[in-house]
Amino acid sequence: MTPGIEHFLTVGALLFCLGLAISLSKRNAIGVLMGVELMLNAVNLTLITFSRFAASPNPVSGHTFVVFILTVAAAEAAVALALAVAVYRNRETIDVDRLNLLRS
Amino acid sequence: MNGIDVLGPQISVLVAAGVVLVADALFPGQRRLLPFLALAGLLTAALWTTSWVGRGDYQTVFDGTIVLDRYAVFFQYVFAGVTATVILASIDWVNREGRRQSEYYALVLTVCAGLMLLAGARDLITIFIALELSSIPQYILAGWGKDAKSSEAGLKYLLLGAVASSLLLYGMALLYGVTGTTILPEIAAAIEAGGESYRALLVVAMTLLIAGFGFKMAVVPFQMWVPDVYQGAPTPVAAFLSVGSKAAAFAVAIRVFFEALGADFLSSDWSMIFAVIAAVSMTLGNLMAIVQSDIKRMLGYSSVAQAGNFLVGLAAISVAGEEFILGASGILLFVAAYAFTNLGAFVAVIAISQRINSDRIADYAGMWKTSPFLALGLAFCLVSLTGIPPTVGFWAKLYVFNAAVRADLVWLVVIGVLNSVVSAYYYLGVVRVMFLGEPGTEQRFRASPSIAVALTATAAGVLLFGILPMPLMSAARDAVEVLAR
Amino acid sequence: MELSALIFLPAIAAAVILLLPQRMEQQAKWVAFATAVVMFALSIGTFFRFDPDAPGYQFVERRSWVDIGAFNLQYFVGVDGLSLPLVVLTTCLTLASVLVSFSITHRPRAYFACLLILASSVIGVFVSLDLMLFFLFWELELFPMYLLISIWGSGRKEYSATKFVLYTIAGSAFMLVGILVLAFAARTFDMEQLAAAEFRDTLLPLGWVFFLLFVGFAVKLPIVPLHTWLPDAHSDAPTAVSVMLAGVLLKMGGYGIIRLCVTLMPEVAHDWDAWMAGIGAFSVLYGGFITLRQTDVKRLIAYSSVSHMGLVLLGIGALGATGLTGATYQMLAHGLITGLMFVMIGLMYERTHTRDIARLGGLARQMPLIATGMVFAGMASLGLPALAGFIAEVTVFLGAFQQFEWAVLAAITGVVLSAGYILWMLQRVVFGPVRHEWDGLTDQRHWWEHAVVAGLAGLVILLGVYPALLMDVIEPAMTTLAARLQA
Amino acid sequence: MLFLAAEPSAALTPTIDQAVLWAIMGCPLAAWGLIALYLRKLPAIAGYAAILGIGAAMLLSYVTLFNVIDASGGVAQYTREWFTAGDLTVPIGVRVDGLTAVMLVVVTTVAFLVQVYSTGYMQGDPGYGRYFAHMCLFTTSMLGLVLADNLFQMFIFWELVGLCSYLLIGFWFHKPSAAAAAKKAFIVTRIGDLGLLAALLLVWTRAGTFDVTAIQEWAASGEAKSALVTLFALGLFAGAAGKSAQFPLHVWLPDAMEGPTPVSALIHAATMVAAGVYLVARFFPVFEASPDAADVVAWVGAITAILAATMALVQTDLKRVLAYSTVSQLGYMMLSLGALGYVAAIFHLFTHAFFKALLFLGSGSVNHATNTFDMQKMGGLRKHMPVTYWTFVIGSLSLAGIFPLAGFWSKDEILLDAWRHDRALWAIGAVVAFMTAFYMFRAIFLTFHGTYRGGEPVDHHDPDNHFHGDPAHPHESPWAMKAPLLALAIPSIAAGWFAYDHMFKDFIEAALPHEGHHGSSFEIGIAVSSTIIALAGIGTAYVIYIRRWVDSSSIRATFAPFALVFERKYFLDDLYEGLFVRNIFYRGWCRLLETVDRRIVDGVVNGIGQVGRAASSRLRAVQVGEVQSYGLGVAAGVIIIFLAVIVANPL
Amino acid sequence: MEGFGPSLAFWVLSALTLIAAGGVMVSRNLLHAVLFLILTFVGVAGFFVLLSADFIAMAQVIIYVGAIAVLVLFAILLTPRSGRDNGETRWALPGILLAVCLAAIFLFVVHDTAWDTVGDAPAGLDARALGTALLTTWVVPFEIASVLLTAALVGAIMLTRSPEEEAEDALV
Repeated sequence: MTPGIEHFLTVGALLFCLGLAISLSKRNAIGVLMGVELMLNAVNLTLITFSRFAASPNPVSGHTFVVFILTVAAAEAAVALALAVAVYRNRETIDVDRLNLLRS
Repeated sequence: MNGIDVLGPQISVLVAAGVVLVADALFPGQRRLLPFLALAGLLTAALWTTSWVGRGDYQTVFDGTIVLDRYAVFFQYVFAGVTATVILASIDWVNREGRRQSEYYALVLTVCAGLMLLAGARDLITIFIALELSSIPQYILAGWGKDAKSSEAGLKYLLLGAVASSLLLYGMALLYGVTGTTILPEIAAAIEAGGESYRALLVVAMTLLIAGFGFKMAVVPFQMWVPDVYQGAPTPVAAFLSVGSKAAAFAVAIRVFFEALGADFLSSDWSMIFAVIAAVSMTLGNLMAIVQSDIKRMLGYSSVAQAGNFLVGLAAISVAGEEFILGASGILLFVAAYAFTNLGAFVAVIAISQRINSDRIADYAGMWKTSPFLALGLAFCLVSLTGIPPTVGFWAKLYVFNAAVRADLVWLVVIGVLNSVVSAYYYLGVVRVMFLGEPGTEQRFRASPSIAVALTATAAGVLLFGILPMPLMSAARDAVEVLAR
Repeated sequence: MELSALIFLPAIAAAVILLLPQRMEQQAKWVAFATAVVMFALSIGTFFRFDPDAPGYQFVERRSWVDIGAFNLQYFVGVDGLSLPLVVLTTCLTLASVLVSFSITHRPRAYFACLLILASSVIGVFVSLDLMLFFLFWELELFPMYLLISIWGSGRKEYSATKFVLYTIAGSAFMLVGILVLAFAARTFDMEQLAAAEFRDTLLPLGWVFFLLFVGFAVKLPIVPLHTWLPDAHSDAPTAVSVMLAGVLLKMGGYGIIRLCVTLMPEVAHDWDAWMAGIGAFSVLYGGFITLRQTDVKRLIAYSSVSHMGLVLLGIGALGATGLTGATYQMLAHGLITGLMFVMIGLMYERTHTRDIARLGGLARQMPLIATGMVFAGMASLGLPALAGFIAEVTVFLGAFQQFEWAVLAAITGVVLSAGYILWMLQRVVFGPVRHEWDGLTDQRHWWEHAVVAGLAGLVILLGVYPALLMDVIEPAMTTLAARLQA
Repeated sequence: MLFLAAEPSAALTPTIDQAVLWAIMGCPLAAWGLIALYLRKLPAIAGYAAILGIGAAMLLSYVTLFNVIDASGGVAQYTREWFTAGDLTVPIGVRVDGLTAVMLVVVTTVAFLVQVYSTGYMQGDPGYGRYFAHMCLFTTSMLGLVLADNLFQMFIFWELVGLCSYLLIGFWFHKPSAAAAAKKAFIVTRIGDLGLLAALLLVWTRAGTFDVTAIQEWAASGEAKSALVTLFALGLFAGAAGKSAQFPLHVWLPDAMEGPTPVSALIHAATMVAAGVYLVARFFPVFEASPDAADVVAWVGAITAILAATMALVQTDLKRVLAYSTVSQLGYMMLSLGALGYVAAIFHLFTHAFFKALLFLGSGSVNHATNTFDMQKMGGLRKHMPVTYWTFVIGSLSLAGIFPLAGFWSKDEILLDAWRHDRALWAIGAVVAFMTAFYMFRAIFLTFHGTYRGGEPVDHHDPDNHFHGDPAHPHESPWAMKAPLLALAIPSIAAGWFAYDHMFKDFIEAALPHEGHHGSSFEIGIAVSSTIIALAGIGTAYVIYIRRWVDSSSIRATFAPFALVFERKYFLDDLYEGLFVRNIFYRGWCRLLETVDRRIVDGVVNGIGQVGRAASSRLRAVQVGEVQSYGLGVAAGVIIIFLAVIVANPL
Repeated sequence: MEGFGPSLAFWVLSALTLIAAGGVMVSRNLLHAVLFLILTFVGVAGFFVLLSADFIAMAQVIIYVGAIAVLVLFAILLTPRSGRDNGETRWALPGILLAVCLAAIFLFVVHDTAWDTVGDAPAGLDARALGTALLTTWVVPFEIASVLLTAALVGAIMLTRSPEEEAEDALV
């Protein structure tokens, strides 16, 4: 079977939802972050798929978008890990289900 | 008109951020001047913005990805003002906290630049990057405090924010896939040309966009981070969050939903979604605010409820023409009013909380006796949040409700006004504690000059525009008229 | 200019008072007094320069205020035969309130400032001819009231103040929706244009709009079952605030019903007239019965206000010139009488520090002047002829009897009930064996106390024996309105 | 006015100037103002001011009377507009005719004499100034009531006399019984006033006027439905019954004796209580037009007369005997009006005012000497107080209807009218006449005959007691008190000698719009029989209380159930106050409503607040502080929104 | 995308990527999860190549595998005592259910939509075109991205400074 746009999109969607599932279920903050990275990857895959397949006046914008997402992902990861370290310094854990100082 | 000119305000703010960083390194002894450098950058941005006012009112640059119109101008003023107030309100806190100051101010300015860029962004990529430019420094700022609560707030905010922006991105990707472009008017054109057959996909994309923006707006059900982050983050940062990113989210939402997703078969959907979310946000936000004992949490829930009021306007803009103008200008008016009011409240809270070392509402007892100025300012802002004249909050609510009535959303207005009653209960509860409670200590204290300036400015705005709302209203209306064309 | 002066003078005076230095704190009352005197004089002057027979509004000031496309508000004020007497009532009671507050020493600056802002907003409500301006002043009154009750009150003052505010906001929430729908249908907030407009295709059925507005005003009036804020607010408010509350704030409700509900939506008013009359009569009786059970002097008078305000609604329900005139007159009469009553109770409370009827008794011996005043106020309150209340009551009855015989017959039994509770109260508070507990207390003695009591009592008598003074002003306006209603 | 033009037979119109008529009201009013404002603290002058004011009114009243007599009882009316409200126009004016003139004279004369008396009786009372002020105000109101030319104005003064009655009954307000009696009087009469108010509303709505003449004409013309007229008449009568203490609203009057005795003499014997009779007489054509209403009036009057008389039989308090006697006599007058004996009723009102005032003042004089009204503590006062004794006897004889005293003539006319109208009414009237004679002379014998039983010792610890003198050694009252007694004795004897048929009757009848035979002339059979009945009553009293052929206590024992019923006032007070007002109304109905108000009406509102807080607390549980749960919210939101859109607007 | 080669590549890459992502989900050890994550990144990079986005594939490898994964590793190492446990919270089940629902929705719309596709890779999708786009139309985002990275860097440094360094600051 020749893979078409649906196939790539399906992989993207599944990857996205896997990432979402991971970020919703993992206890460790770094695990959650991994889920987020997977979601961003899925978005990237989707964008590149569209760039490749969709009839578009300006197909390069999908690629551009991906470049920025990559950048932002890096920045986000850096900040996330820095925050994780900061939390760890205070609490000696980065398990998000134990981060519940703030609650009503 | 070249790009540099159009982006002058953002550039000057970013330059100020750089200057602050460098100045700190070069002249470590002159730290007390840093905030004023930052303010100078904001002033430059504001002046630059002003320089456009006389000139044309609609310019697109960079192949249509960025637009300069009065809408952007309006928000740039708002963001400059908000940032300036936050900086003024931060001075004491930053001095006390003892951390490096230049970075703090630089990050605040970066956020401001991101917000300003959002106001003019008209392209999904630019919107995304501007949104992140304002968000990522905010995550850092939320975790800026040295205590565990602040770090926790920062991490929570970041993780949820990342999930939300992933959802937003996926929605944008789908939108791009259907239309083949990222530029808003082109998206609209593509949808007009035959988008109805893609309705399912568009609805999914729209839903994801609502989730992404809804997170920033802090509306139900994307609001749950709000109270935790407000409570944990340093109070000046919470103030910034409550006003800045919320306003920006609405600024961009009006553009995206009206300019890109304005097709009839979509607008009827999203306006109903916004209406329902508005009703739920107001109700839940207010209900949950009632029992809060921490003033920052209370303000957090109240900001959820207020976001519901903004959304009333957003629900009313589905039809082009006068309805759109009323609804959108209502949101803008509300943004400005809310900026004055909520910032004023937060400034007072910053000053009081630092002094009494507590955020508990019960500890605000007798504030009227220990610090009449702060108590009066806070009370006045709370009255404005309730929507009682002569405050700007009254006009904002009135205007938005008026727009909703004209959009045939009477049921939403009924819910909205009834929610005002609930909100009066807890806002006035704070006033009651401050004015009637017996203070723990009889010792009077005064606000620092910077706080005094910030509070006076915001409270004066609340009062002045409460009596003469006309300039603000016409500014808001002028701002949205360009979109309606 | 007169009307603007009446609105803004107290506001400016309030600002001046707030800016007084600490050491001149006790002088605040003099500023307030001077302001109140000037206001009173100004309103009296306006009253006598008013031409009752000229059609339309007089002393009109109209300038654009907010003009944004379809959101078009004006600063539009003016008076007619309905509002002018109420304005005079307000200034008069403001003066009385300032005078009875002369002994306030706790934060006098804030107190008098609040009082003046309250007066300013109430006058604003009465003279506004733009719906939004009306609504603005309506809401504006809340904050000073809240502070006045919650800071200078007694008892469960915070609860009462909050209850007052929440009730009013809830009512005005309904009102706001109604106003917006109406204004949208007519594309204006201008009451003159609204009155001339024909409402077709409103967003809500016009009957619902009427109901929304009515609820807002009924809370203020107050009408059973929306009345329970009143006893609490009254019993815990300081004297002057009780005077203002009973004297003028309740009247905002009646005024609103006439000015908005009835004037703007005559057809709906016709559909609902029997309900209004019925509810009015019911309020009269219900209030009367419950008043009989009260053991707190102020709560007693508060519930009696519920009963008396029912008459206003009964008169309005008749939708005739006589009934409407009677209702207006009843508002004025009740304002003066209940104002006087609260002044007397306040003077008594200031001395005895109790409002519990069981603890009082025989005060006529220790405080003959206060007792006389209370008996006078009580007699006026139970509708004794030759006093203002009687004229009002009878006019209302006469106006409504033609259409709603049974409602009126029910309501007149309220006359007996009012005699019952007033006399019961007088018997236990003023008369009866002397209680030596109160032996050391002084009678009314300060000049301001004398002035307030004599002034209000004089007005009550004046309106009772020379009703034409006000009737001639009210009646042409009401006749015009009634003619519109019949059309 | 309109009517007068259409009736040439009453061509003569009194020429009296309206300023005089207003001045009649104005003089006592001026006295009141003077006393209330300036003379409260100057008792000596206050009394004289009152005497002066009322005296002037009295003189003017006589002037008016003679003027009206000159005009053969024609009607003069001066009306102007008072205020208008829409369709409603309320007039204000004065009207003078025969009825008015007679009433004016009665009121001012009695009032004047009572003021004179009061200067002696009230000597030393701390409320001396207040007393005269109230009295002046009362006189003003009463005169205003009499002079009023329209129902609205009448209603005003009607209520004002009620106020004065209230203030004067409660004059010694420190006595709980006085305060309670005042309240009772006001409320009970107000219940009657409801009827009057309803009648006022009815007549304005249906006839469109308040004017007395116009209403008389309206009722007589037959243009209104008779049921309407009956309703109107009954409304009027309800008001009259309240004021004139007719059954079942009579319960306030005996209690009203808590007031100072001159007050009882003026208000609760001579004037105010007669206002009800005056009102019914004023609107006599209305009752003529409605036989049903007239029958009600007659029978209520009859029942009142006999009930009150039976209660008077067993009283031991001198003043209460007089009070019940007053109720009984008022019933008599109502009986007469109901039997269409218009002139007789007014004539009896006229004579009764004098002798009943005389009797009350006499009882006050006794009290002045003995510090009590309890007849069981008196006796033998004839020797000590001859003037009081003899005037009291004159009054009693007149009341009993002994020829040729005033009461004989008027009572006789009433019995005659009753005889002609309905024999049952006459029979009741006769029984009452017997009882009247009996209880009056029982009172005289107990009070003035036999031996003195010591009076009531003075309680010197009571600061409110101002009794001076020694009850153990009673003495005659001062001249200020004796003179009015003597003065009142004259009309008590002679007031009946006006040539009834030729003068009083025509004069009074001229006040009605239609000439007619309202009342009848003397008839010897009735006169003789009634005299015999009265003498029998006196004789019975003599036999029991002087000769003591029968022991009074054994009579009481024989008729114990009756005596109990009489003494307990037919249990009406217990029924009204104890059962109805206190238990059913106050503790039942009002309490129920109050509970509803507090628990339900207010409770719902507070409940909403509590529900809000409870909901808030529940919702708080959602916010657990764990970031994943927040993320779940976001994801769930996306799904819900999508599904909602799809469901609401299917693809 | 004709031919057997690309089809085979697609299916292999799909299997690799999704299984690797599943591995992130099920790994109990955080370090194993990182390794699976890197594998996923590589798989996605393969997709990019398959979709004629060579430059992006390279960037993906450099940034994700080279930078982000390394960052994650550092973070894990910097938080030694928090354990290497990659377990689930008590919210795992509802989270997974919601993700499944969302996946169902996405798959539904992806397959429901009648895509308007082109057969061959459109022209001008090379690195040059990308560079031109980045420096003309999207030059602002491009510049902003650098600012963003700088800000993130500054922030990250500030947040991770040790208390001793903080104390030094206070002295200056």
